[in-house]
Order: sequence, then structure tokens, then C-alpha cells
Amino acid sequence: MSLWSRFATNRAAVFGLVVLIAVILLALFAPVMFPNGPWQMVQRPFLVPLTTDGLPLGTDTLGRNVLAGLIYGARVSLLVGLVSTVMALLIGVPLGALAGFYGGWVDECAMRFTEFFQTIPNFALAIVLVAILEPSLTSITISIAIVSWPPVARLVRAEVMSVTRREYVDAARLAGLSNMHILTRQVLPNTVSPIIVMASLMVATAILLESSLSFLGLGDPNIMSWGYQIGAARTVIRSAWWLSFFPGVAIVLTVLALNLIGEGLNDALNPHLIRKGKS
Amino acid sequence: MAIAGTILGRLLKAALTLLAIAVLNFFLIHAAPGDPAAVLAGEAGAADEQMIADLRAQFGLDKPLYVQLFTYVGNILTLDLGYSFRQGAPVLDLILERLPATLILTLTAFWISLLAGVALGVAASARVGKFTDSLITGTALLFYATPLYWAALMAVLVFSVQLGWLPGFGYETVGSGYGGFDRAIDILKHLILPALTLGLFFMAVYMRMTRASMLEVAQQDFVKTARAKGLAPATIRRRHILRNALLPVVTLAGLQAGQLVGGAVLTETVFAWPGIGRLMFESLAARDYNTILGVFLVSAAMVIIFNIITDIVYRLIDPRIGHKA
Amino acid sequence: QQDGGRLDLIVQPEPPGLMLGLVQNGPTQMVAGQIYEGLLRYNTDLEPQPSLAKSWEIAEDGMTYTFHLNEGVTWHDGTPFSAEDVVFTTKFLQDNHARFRAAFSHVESVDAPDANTVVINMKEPYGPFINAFEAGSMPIVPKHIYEGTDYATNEMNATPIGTGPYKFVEWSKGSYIHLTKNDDYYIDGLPHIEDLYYRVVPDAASRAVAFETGEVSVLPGGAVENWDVKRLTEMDGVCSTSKGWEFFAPHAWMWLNNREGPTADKRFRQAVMFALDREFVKDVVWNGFGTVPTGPVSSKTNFYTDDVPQYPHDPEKAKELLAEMNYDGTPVRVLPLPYGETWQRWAEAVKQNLEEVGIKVDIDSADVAGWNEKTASWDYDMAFTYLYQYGDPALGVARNYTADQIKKGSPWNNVEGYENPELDKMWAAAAIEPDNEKRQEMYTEIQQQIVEDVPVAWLLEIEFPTIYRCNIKNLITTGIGLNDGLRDAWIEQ
Amino acid sequence: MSVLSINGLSISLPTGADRELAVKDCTYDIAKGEILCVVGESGSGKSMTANALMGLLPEGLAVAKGTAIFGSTDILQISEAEQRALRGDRIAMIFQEPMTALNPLMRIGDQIAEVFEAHKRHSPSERKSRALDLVREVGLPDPEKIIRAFPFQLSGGQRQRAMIAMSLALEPELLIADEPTTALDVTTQAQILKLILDLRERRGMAVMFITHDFGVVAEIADRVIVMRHGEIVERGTATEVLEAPQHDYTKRLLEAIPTGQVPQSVAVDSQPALEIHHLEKTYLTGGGLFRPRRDVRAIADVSLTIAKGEVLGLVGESGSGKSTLGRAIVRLVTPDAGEILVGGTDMAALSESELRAARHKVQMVFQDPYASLNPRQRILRALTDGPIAKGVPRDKARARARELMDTVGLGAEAVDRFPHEFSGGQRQRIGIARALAMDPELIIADEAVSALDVSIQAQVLDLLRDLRRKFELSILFITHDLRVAAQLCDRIAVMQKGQLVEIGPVSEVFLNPQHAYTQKLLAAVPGGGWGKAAE
Ligand SMILES: Nc1ncnc2c1ncn2[C@@H]1O[C@H](COP(=O)(O)OP(=O)(O)OP(=O)(O)O)[C@@H](O)[C@H]1O
Ligand SMILES: Nc1ncnc2c1ncn2[C@@H]1O[C@H](COP(=O)(O)OP(=O)(O)OP(=O)(O)O)[C@@H](O)[C@H]1O
Ligand SMILES: [Mg+2]
Ligand SMILES: [Mg+2]
Repeated sequence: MSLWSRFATNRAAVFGLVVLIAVILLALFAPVMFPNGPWQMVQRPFLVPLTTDGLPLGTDTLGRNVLAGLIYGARVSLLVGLVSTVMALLIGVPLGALAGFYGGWVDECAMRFTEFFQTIPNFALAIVLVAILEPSLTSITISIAIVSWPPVARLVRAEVMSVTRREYVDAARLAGLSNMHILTRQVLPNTVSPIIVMASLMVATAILLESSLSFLGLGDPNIMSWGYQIGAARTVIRSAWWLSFFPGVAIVLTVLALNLIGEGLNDALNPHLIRKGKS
Repeated sequence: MAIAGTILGRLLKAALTLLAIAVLNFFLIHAAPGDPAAVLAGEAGAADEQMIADLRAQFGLDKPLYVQLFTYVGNILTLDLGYSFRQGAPVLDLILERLPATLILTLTAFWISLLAGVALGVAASARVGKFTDSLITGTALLFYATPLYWAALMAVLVFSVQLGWLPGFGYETVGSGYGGFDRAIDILKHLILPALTLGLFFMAVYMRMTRASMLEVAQQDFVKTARAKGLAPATIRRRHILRNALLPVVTLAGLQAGQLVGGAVLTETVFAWPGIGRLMFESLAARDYNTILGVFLVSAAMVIIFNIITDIVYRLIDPRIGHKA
Repeated sequence: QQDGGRLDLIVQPEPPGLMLGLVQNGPTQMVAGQIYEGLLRYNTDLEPQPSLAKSWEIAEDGMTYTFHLNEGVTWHDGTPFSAEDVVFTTKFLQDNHARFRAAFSHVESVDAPDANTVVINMKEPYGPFINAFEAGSMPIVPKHIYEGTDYATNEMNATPIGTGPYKFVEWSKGSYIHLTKNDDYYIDGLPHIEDLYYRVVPDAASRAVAFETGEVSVLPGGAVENWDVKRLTEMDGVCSTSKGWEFFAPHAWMWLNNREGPTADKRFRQAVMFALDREFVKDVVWNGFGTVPTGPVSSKTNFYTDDVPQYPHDPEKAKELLAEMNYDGTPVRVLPLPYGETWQRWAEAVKQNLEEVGIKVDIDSADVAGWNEKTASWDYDMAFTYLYQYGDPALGVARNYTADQIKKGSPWNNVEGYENPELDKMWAAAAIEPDNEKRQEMYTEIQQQIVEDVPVAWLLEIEFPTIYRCNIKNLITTGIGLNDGLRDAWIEQ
Repeated sequence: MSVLSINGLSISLPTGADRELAVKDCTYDIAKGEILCVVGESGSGKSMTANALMGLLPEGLAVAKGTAIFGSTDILQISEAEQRALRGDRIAMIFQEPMTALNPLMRIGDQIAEVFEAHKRHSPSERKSRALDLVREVGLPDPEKIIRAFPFQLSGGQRQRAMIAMSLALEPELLIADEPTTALDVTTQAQILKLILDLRERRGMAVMFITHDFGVVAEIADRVIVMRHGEIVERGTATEVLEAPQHDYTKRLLEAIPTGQVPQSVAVDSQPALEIHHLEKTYLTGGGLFRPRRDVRAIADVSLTIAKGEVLGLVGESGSGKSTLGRAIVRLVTPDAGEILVGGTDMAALSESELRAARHKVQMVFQDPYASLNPRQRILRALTDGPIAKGVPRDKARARARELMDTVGLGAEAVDRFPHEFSGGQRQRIGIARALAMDPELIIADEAVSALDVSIQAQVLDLLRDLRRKFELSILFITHDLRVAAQLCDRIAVMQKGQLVEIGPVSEVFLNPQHAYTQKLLAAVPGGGWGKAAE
């Protein structure tokens, strides 16, 4: 069975994929749908959802279109999630690969370095980094990447270690291939499945992290994001529930979708794990 | 004997790690824009150059950075975490004052999440593929995907404001004059909401992990052996599968337990819980260098201590570790 | 009037310390204002009232101030209070209190001819001097505790000793500060309330909840975001008042960097004024509280005039001005004040207004430390701020517009870099002019000129409503409101 | 009187499997006190039959039809609870893999006592002492200590004894043993087989013994069933089947078995291809928290030579250091001391880059045909990467790869396929082709045929024999299967605990072993019968 057909048998994962694609499409077409951007004050503040034409989700504290904010927020969440994950992979994969492949003092150094980042609680470190770099889309993305790479490094290290022990790697050594060649062509390709699975979950975590930072007021003030919307709305949560409700639902849905996709990928990429009890 | 020796060695290594962490954190914090003098002066509502210069001199911030670093490292080596000029108290006192609240909160959340997570994971794995399983995994996934602060806000709205069952914030009833048992009950009431919201996410994590681990262990040969003995399924699950399935959960729990001290910033903020996380966050905004560094150091120490504890627990569960193979 | 009871108030953020002589930020003043006292208080019309001083005289020529102190006053630790403490205080504050230092730069000497009399001799007459004696401007500190010690690290800072109506009991960091009634207070029958709890609740929404659930019964101005004010005040048994801020008259504006960038051009600054829809912000962001200012002086402050150039919301006019100066579209950075959602929304509204007339805006972000750093080092194009006026232009306004106040490192002076030598002279003359009518004339002229130049964009005379349960009586009786008002407050049981 | 009689048993596989029925229409009986051996190659349905009887079929598999009368009930029809009551009590089972069949976190004694508990026999303290008796009965040393030990503290053979003790606990009428000795080395295997024979004597229980090793069959079987693709193709008494097989398949199986006959070896006395002098390797392990350091001297002062065109067999029980020696020769393990001269160059002394250039001289064929090919790489890449790195032009390397695939009998077109498209035996041929592609002087074959079914094993051995003649190859053939060694090798080296205890021509070593250990090893081979030297 092909990867796709294995994936497609998992209904939850397909649902996740559909949701994610919908979010991506909305994000892509945001400027078409709302050419004036999410910040424009279009109506009276605090309009209740479904009471005004053209403003199905109502307006916020300044009379901005909540729907527009939600859709523009998708761009930010996805962007931060993807870019920070890619960055974390760029740090974690090489480090973990070298540590796992060479072992010995390389491993020792790399793992001490990794441990180091793990001794400061994730979220606290992210807060400090954003505060130091001053909140902006770039600094938030970088900070999230910096706090999320250690698990990647550990995973890649473990995978590389186990693959390196396989006999075909010995065979490649005997063929006189260089270490780099062996690592990049023989070992790493065989570790991609767990990395892909982890990456899909990391995107979800990054989205949550971004929203938490925004909630604490450490977001980029020029950018409409879901965390910003909730953070901005929490003071009016009693009188205007919808302002924090919809972005909250958006986060939950997106993160949920990514998780479902991750699990689906996990099942599809590791067919030897007998999947039980999922239709 | 040998164990005591290795633990000692490990503690020594931990101490060196801590020192390195302190140095790195030092540079990290000093890289942030602004300094405590400017913040203090800024908050004063009026300040002039002289005042800021005075404050800098008083805090030792007028010295070159490396001198400040040496002073700091020197202090740490004598177990002195320094003085918070902003709060006018030794950092250690500030931290010790806040630590109990944080530990109560995070440890409660930790145990709730661990016990409930494992219990649900076991329940789900026992009925894998059935409705109960879908219900548990679905709910867990939902908890997993819900931002913590949002859950916290909603919980306060419902249980505190609408229903009035539980206090919505704070650590205890202020000025109640409660003592002893009454006070404990009072704190417990305040604890429920924050501990639950903090615990939900990790509960989901443990649940998923336990379930996956249980299913995996169930495939192993020795489970078949147990079935061949004619043992009842419940006994097999409890005695054979669960114990083995717990090993990865313990590893994860150890990792998480270490992060407890500094990991509750959001919860402490939303619930006005007077803990370390908030101290860190507020000190950061005020560039109260010594306090932030102190908090980081204490939490790093916690991580290391919990790593050692995890190893010990692991050893208790798994006899293979620690014996001659 | 009834004695007894307990009052829970919000204090936000948690004060860094309670020793009012060392720390004078808002939260400290609010709590420590019950512990320490000044020589005088001011009513809501800003007229001086007795406090530690039961009476006072000012010499005709304005060169001598004589204060007669209350008798039988003791510090909270039982030590008798005397004029020596006042003399010591003037030395203590020289080192630790910038605003005091500025006001007392006009003072020649301070003497204590006897235990209950203090005489201040001036170098020159200084009109606003009589406004500089409340607890925040000049808190009287105990000589017997601080003399000869390092003030900043004195252990007693943790357990402040004052003469005020309430005594310090306990500070549970991150949670609450507990004060209790001073039974030996020198005014018989005062105070009425037994215990005060200042509660620390870091999240604005939780503070609103705390008030709703009755856990706290006083929300000082700014404790909850403006959007919640309406809902809370509409609850049964809840009262609110805008009184108690007259002395401070908080005045909000944006510093426009006069030195460089598009904001260095006067036409650009005027265009900004025309572009801003300040009424909208007042109505939406501030929920209708406050007044749109006409210029640098608040309408609550003495010597105010509205006879100045006007800047109504007029985008067309703004565009004209921008076209005239050939604005090239250089983006400007707007630095909001990191004090919560209101200020953030405000910056967003400003950004929208400016972008409507074609000014490209990036909102800069910074936490409190970063904001201090950026404004103090002039690294901004437009920066939000608000400052107190202390009842007199010479105390609270001049510092923001005179050239001698252009100093890097402080966010409280002429940060925008406005220089106008003509006006500088007039500011100086007005401060030491004994005749109030002449002062008014001078300040009118100053205001007209400054409003024409638009060194900063004045946004709002802020009004912070205090929200409280109606059974609390006499809560706000002075021009600094809650900061020293609890002396007279009582709770109807 | 039969204890169990199976009638028309069929077991269905889940849809999408390679065939419809795992077991098809099987009928046979097992009498009291009888040992019935079920043989057949991998996947023939041996285990599934056993599992069906225990009611332990994996998910997706189900009994399609048939009956299995045990006592007076059809155990395929009864409820799960009734089956559970039967399991461990009247029918017991032992599994193939002793390393994983015991709960790693539970003491041996508790695991044995658990059987009593499952069937509510005896009081808790009595259970303990019964467990002790059982441990004693299966001949485990130091029983008091063993019952308090954890599985990891026991060797494979000891664990298998513990398993047997467990299965005997309630004196079952039927013992099902699913390849109980396959994972063990010969000496241990011999002990376990003896134990089972003993117990059968003493207790008179019926045993269903599943195996694919005809040596074992010869050793213990009363009657034999041969299975293939889920069907029974032959049945009869042990002698009937072994000596006069009727079915073609059985014949082929028996032919493929390396005989116990030892060829008269021809001394090879050309120049040495490999010389090893005083080789040493000690592994340092552990040193983690709570874990004391441990030294394992895997190679202790080993010296030997292999002549050009010679096949040297290296035998010895598990853990004796055979693999370590082989890996040291190719420098996958760096020796601590000693010389390894390949065609005159000392492999042990080469630097990293020199080594890479010299590597092609010695190649290796690995044990596990599944793990030794990169699953994401086409065969062509596997065969050409090495030569290209060595400097052979791409075109030439490709042409040679095709040629070699022909040589090993897979056909040149097969180079464009992925490993998973080949069977185990085919993969092993690819492994050999890969080694040959480097034009080596010496090939190390580490258990190169151990993982293969006998019939396939024979093919691969034939291939090796061919190639050796064709290319004048020297081969170091590492194996624990003495029969296989006898078939292929010119000389035999015997290792024990890192030391070379005996080396000499095949006929010498097998017929006239000098060292006590070698004698013990030879005696342990099931179905032994050496001494028939071919003329
Ligand atoms: N869990 C399972 N799910 C699906 N098919 C299985 C499962 N286990 C075994 N099979 C299939 O059932 C058939 C019979 O397998 P069985 O394990 O009985 O073979 P065997 O004779 O014991 O082989 P071996 O000697 O390798 O143990 C095979 O085709 C196999 O692929
Ligand atoms: N990488 C290693 N680290 C530590 N010890 C090892 C390592 N590899 C092997 N050993 C130990 O060295 C000894 C020899 O192992 P080796 O693998 O050479 O044995 P073997 O004769 O090949 O056994 P088998 O027949 O089981 O393959 C054993 O005791 C083994 O536990
Ligand atoms: Mg089998
Ligand atoms: Mg081996």
C-alpha cells in the first residue's frame, strides 16, 4: 500500500488534513477576501456575531472585523509554526545526527549542550528570549525555534544511533564510503519518518506557544494573530465572549488537525506498528 | 557505596552544569534592553540623570560587565544568590517565599495529570477501538490542543463567576485568620482550578503515552506467556503490561517534573498565584537581574535534582538497571 | 460614622517597595500613602489642608514658609515625631526623590526652631511651592531609623515606620499587603477602618472578577481595563467617582521626535494632530472617560486656557500638510506604553488614523524596561506617555518643554527635544512670578505658542474612575484620592 | 489413547495476506507420553496451529473450521473463560524466544508461582515452595537464588528452563513447545532437549514439539508431521520420515540438510591472504549511574592465518568472540593490540583515510539479510556505491553490478528493484554480490546462512562454494552450526571465551578433537553421528 492510501484509511487524519488545508487556503486568500487588512475599524465596537451583515463574527473592542482578524491570524499562526519548526529542525537534526553518528566526545558535548537548553523551562526561556530580542515576528519565531530544537536533537540522535547499528551501515563502511556520505545518504534517509511525525506535532506546539506569548503581551503588535485576539479580548471576556471564543476555537481546531495528521503520518509511516482499533 | 559515589559524582557534575548555566544566563539577561536602574527610576514617576547614575552605582551596574560577572559567580560559589534592589530583599528570601506556592500548585497538577493520565490511558487501551477509547482519546486530544490560558479563563468564568463554587484566583483567603486544618482546606479550595487547568495538558500527554505504551507492551512475548498461564486479562494488564508500560511514562514525567518550577507562568498569572513563575516574569519586566538569575538557577537545580530522582525511581521499577547484566 | 471593618483594595502592579522616601511610583504611593504622611494634603480644588502641619504661614514676599506641626504625634514604633524629622527628611529626599530635589532647588535652608515648628527659607519666590508637600511629594521619614545608615539597604525598609493612620503588618509577596489601624493616631476617632488589604492580582480580567465576587471592594483607577468599567459600575450597590486625581491630572500624549525623521517637521506634527480622531479614542478606548486636551496644560490644572489653535479630526487638512512638506512615505515607529490592553488598543487606533492619511506606521514593542530605554535614549519616532501635572504648570508641565530639560537617560523630561529659547525664558519667569494674574497671562502665551508648534501630540486628559461598593463612605476626600484618602473612609455595616 | 485429536483444522488469515488459510485441513492425534514433532519451514503454519490450540491466535486470525478434542471437549469451541481455565493447567506452552518470554520486571519465582495463583491452587506460601521445587526439578543451579532473580540475570538456557518449570507447574497433560531451542546455542540446546525427554519419562505427558531442525527431530521425536503452506504433506514415525521420506518436499528438505559427513579436507598451502598475530580486544561497558563498569575480553591473544583460496570455519558457542574477531579484521571494531595483515598491510594500524582506501580487500557478508540492505536504496546503488568510491568509473561499476547479479543467480534486471522486493535468501545473495563487487581478497561471512531456511541455506552454500572456485577467494566462515561448517570449510577454528582453543583441518577437528571444549561442542550437536568420514 502506498503511503497515501495508508494515510487515507485513517478517517481522523483525513479530517485533520481537510481542516489544515482549509486553514491554509483561508490564510492564502486573506488579502483577497479582506483587502484592507484586519486592523481597519469598520463598524461600531462590540457588535454581536450574526447581527450585522458582512460581519458574521461581529466586531472587536475597536470595531474591527473579527472574521478578518481570524483569517489574517491564520497566516501568522501557520507561518510561525512552520518557520520555527523548520528552524528547529535545522538546528536539531544536524546536531542530533552528529551526536548519534560519531558518539564519544562529540555525543557528550552535543548532549551537554542540549541538556543545557532543557534545564531552563521552555516557556520561561521563550519569554526571556522574546523580551531580549523585543517582540516581533522574527524574534518570536526564533525564540520558539530555540526552545523547540532539543527534543528534535534527542530524537534524531536516538534514531541515528539505532540506524547506525544496522548492518547496511557497516556494509557501507566496508565499501569505503566517507562518514559524511554514510550519514547523509544511508543513515538520515532512514530516520525521516519519525522526524516528519515529530515535525507535524512541533508545528502544533509552536502555534500554541506563539499564542501563549501573544497572550502575555509578547506578540508582534503589527501582526494580527489568534493569541493576540484572545489576549486582547480577555479583559472583555465577560461582556464579549465571542472575541476570545472564535480565535480559541481556531487554535484548538488547527492544533487538533495537526495532531491528527501527525498521528496519521505516524501510523502510515510505521506500518510495522500494528494499528489497533482505528477505523 | 558505589551508588553513593556515583550520586556524589553526579551532583558534582550537576554543580558544574549549574555554574555554566548561571554564566550563560547572566549574559542572556544582560543582553536585554534596559537595566534595573532605568526601570526603577522610570517607575518613580520622576527621575533625573543623577538619580539613575546613583542607582547604577548602588547596584554595581556601573562596573564593566566582566567584573559584574565575576562578582556574581563569586557570590554563587558561596551560595549567595545576591540582592534584589528592586524588591529590597535577598533573592534567596524572595524565592523561598514564593517556592512553596509554586510547588504546591505544580506538584498537585503533576500528580493529578500523572495519575489521571495513566488511569485514562490504561482504560483507553483496555477498550481499544471501542467507544470508551474514542471518547478518552478524543477528549485528551482536545485538552492537548486547547491553549492553557484559554482553558483557565473559561474555568474561572464557569466555576468561579457563574457558579460561584470555587475562588477564581489567589492562594488563600486573605486575612481570614485561618490556621492549621482550616487553612489547608482554604488553600485546597484555591488550588483546585489552577491545578486542574495546569494539569489538563499534561494529563493528555500522559494519557496518550500510557495508551500507546500499553498497546506496545501488550504485543510483547511475555504477555503471551502470561496468557498461556491462564491469567485473567485484568491481572495481566495490571501486573505485566502496566508495569512495563510505565517505564517511558516515568522518563517523561521526570522531564516534566523538572520543568515544574518555572513552567507555570501562565497559570500563575491568570490565577494570581503568588509563585516563582510570576516572580520571574515580573522581575524580567523590571530587569531585576539577580532575581531572574536566581529563579533560573533554582529551576535548573530542580531539573537536575528531578533527573536524579527519575533515575532512582526508574531503578526501583526496573531491576535491570543497577545490577550487573 | 461607623468604626471597624475590613477593606480589600487592588494594587496594581505590585509595588517594588513600601518605603515612600525611596520609591515613589504609583502603587507605592497608594499603599505607603496610608503609612507615611506629608506636611499637607490638598482637597479636590487643590487647596492646601492640614496634615502633619496643623497650620502654616507664607511670608508676603514668598521667601519664608513656616509650618506648625501637630503635637503628640508618634511614629508607629512609639518614638515621638518632631520638627527634626522634617529637617532630616529634606536631606533624605535630596538623595532619593527627583521631584523633591527639583522643587527644593529653590530653597535656601530648612530650620527647626523648636520641636513643633519648621521654617523654610527660599532663595527666590516660587509660586507652586505650596503644592509640594503632600505625602508623595514629600513624605516625612523617621530620622531615628535612617540617620547614619545606608538608606537603600536599611533593613527597616521591609517594615516601614510612618506616622500615618495605618500601620504596616505583613506583605505576602505576590499576594497582598496588610495594613492595620494605627490606634495611636493623633487625630481622635480616626481612622475608622480596622484592616486594609491591598491585593495583588496581576491579570486585569481577574481583578474584575475579584470585584464582582466581592472579594475586593475598591478598584482604584486603572485597575480594570476601561471596557469593564461600564459593566462593573452598572452592578447593584456599586458606585464610581472620577474624583481624586485632580492633583495629578494625568495628561496623555505622544512624544514626537523633534530631532530627526519626518516628525522633525512641524507640518508633519500638525498633520498628525489633524489625522488623529481623539474623540473616537476617548469614546471607544476610554469608554467615554476623560477630556480631549487643547494643549500641554490640563483643564484641571491651574493656569489652563482653551484660547489656543485647535486641531479637530480633519484628515483632509492632514493630507494637505503632508503634501505641502512632500512627505516621502518614510514609515514612523509608534511606541505604545506597556501598561496594558488600553494602551495597546490606543496605539492601534493611532496607527489606523495615521495610515488613513498616508503615514506608514510600525508599532514598536517593548516591555517597561524597553520602553524606558527607548524613550530615555530618544530611540523612537512617536512614543506614548502620560504624566502628572501636580496642580501647577511649573511643577508638572514645564519639565517637558524647556531646553534645559533635554537630557538623555530619563523618560520624564523634554524627551521630544523641543527647543524654543523665547518660551524657556517665559517658563522661568512664570515660575517665580508671585502675581497670579501675571502668571496666567504668561502661561496663556506659552500655551498658544506651544500648541502652534505641536512638539508632542496631546491625546487625552485621562480620567481614572475609582469603582467601589457604595457602603464605603468618604472614600475619596482629597486631590490625590486613594493615596491618602483612607484616613477618613468608613464602612457602613 | 490420544490426549488430543485434531480433526480438519483450518485457520483463516486476514484479508490481504499472502494466502487465504494459515493452516488448512489438518488432522492428527497426539498420544499420552508421546513426542510429536511438527516440522516445516518458516511460515508453514506450525505456530498458528499451536496458538489455536491455546486459544491465543493473534488478532485477525481465526479458526475457520475443524475440531480439537482434548479430553472430551472441543477446545476450539469453548468460551474464553473455559479456555483460560485450561491454559497453564492442562495444556501448557513454551515459546521460542527465552530472552523476551519472561516479564523483565518480575522475579522468576513470582512468575512461576503466578501459575498457581491463576488457577487458585495452594496458599501463597505454599506456592513459593512449589516454585522452588519446580526450579530444582528443571535443574537450575542454586534454586534458592534463582527464584529471587530477575530474568535479565539468567542466561538464555536458564530462562528457557524457567519457562519449562512454569509450564510444568500444574502437571499438564499436553505440553506445546514452539521452537523452544532455536534461539539457543548447541550445548544449551542439548541440555534442554534432554530435560524435555527426561520429563516426558517422569511425567508421561504428551509433547507437541515444533521445530524446523531435523537434527532435533532425530534426537527426540516419536512421530513427525511435516507441514508446508499450512498443509500436512507427510506424517509417520521418526524413522519412517527421516529415512524413507515419501513426499518430494520432505525429501528436498532432508537433502538440503548438511550431512554429518565430514569431507576429507585438502590442505591449502598457498600464500596467506590473512595473518593475525596476537590480537586483543576488550570491551568496556557500563559506567553509567548505578552501573558498575565491566570488562569483557572478547578476543584474547588470537593468532591465525588464512591461505589464499582457503575457507576457514570459525565455530564456538554464543558470545565466544567470533563476531568480534570478524569485525576486527575488517576494522569495524578497532583492536586493542595485535596485527592484522591482509596481503601484507596491517589493517589494524591504518589511519582513517588509508583504511578507506584499503577496505575493499576484505569484505563482509552479514547475518541478517533483512538488516544488511538499506531499505531505501535500489540494489544498483548498493552494488555500485563502493566501487565508485574506490574510483571505478560509474559505467563500469554498473556493468559489473549487473554481471554479478547474474553470477549470484538473480538476473541483471533485478538491480533496479528495492530490497523489500526480494526474499531472505535472495537478499543474502545480493549481500554476497555486494561483497564481490569490491573485488576482495577475503570475505568474512558472519553467520551468513543462519537466518535462512534449510533449503535456501543449501543454495547459498552452493553459491559460496562456486564463487570460491571461480574467484580464488579466501573466506572466513563464522557459524555456530557445526554441520554447515563441516560442509564448506577447509579448516576449522574453535573459539571459547575469546580464545582460540583449537585449529586444524576439518577432518582432524571433527573426527579427532583435541580440546575438551571442542569435544563437548561436537557431542551437543543434535542428531550427531559424526565419524562417517567420506572417503
Ligand atoms: N499476527 C499475524 N497476523 C497475520 N498473519 C500472521 C500473523 N502471524 C502469522 N501470520 C501468518 O500465518 C502464516 C503461518 O505462520 P506461523 O507463524 O504459523 O508459521 P511458522 O510455521 O510458525 O513459521 P516460523 O518457523 O517462522 O515460526 C504465515 O503466512 C504468516 O505470515
Ligand atoms: N559492542 C560491544 N560492547 C560491549 N561488549 C560487547 C560488544 N560486542 C560484543 N560484546 C561482548 O563480547 C563478547 C563476544 O561477543 P561476540 O559478538 O564476538 O560473540 P559471538 O561469538 O559472535 O557470539 P554469537 O554467536 O552470539 O554471535 C560477548 O560477551 C559480548 O557480550
Ligand atoms: Mg513459529
Ligand atoms: Mg556473532
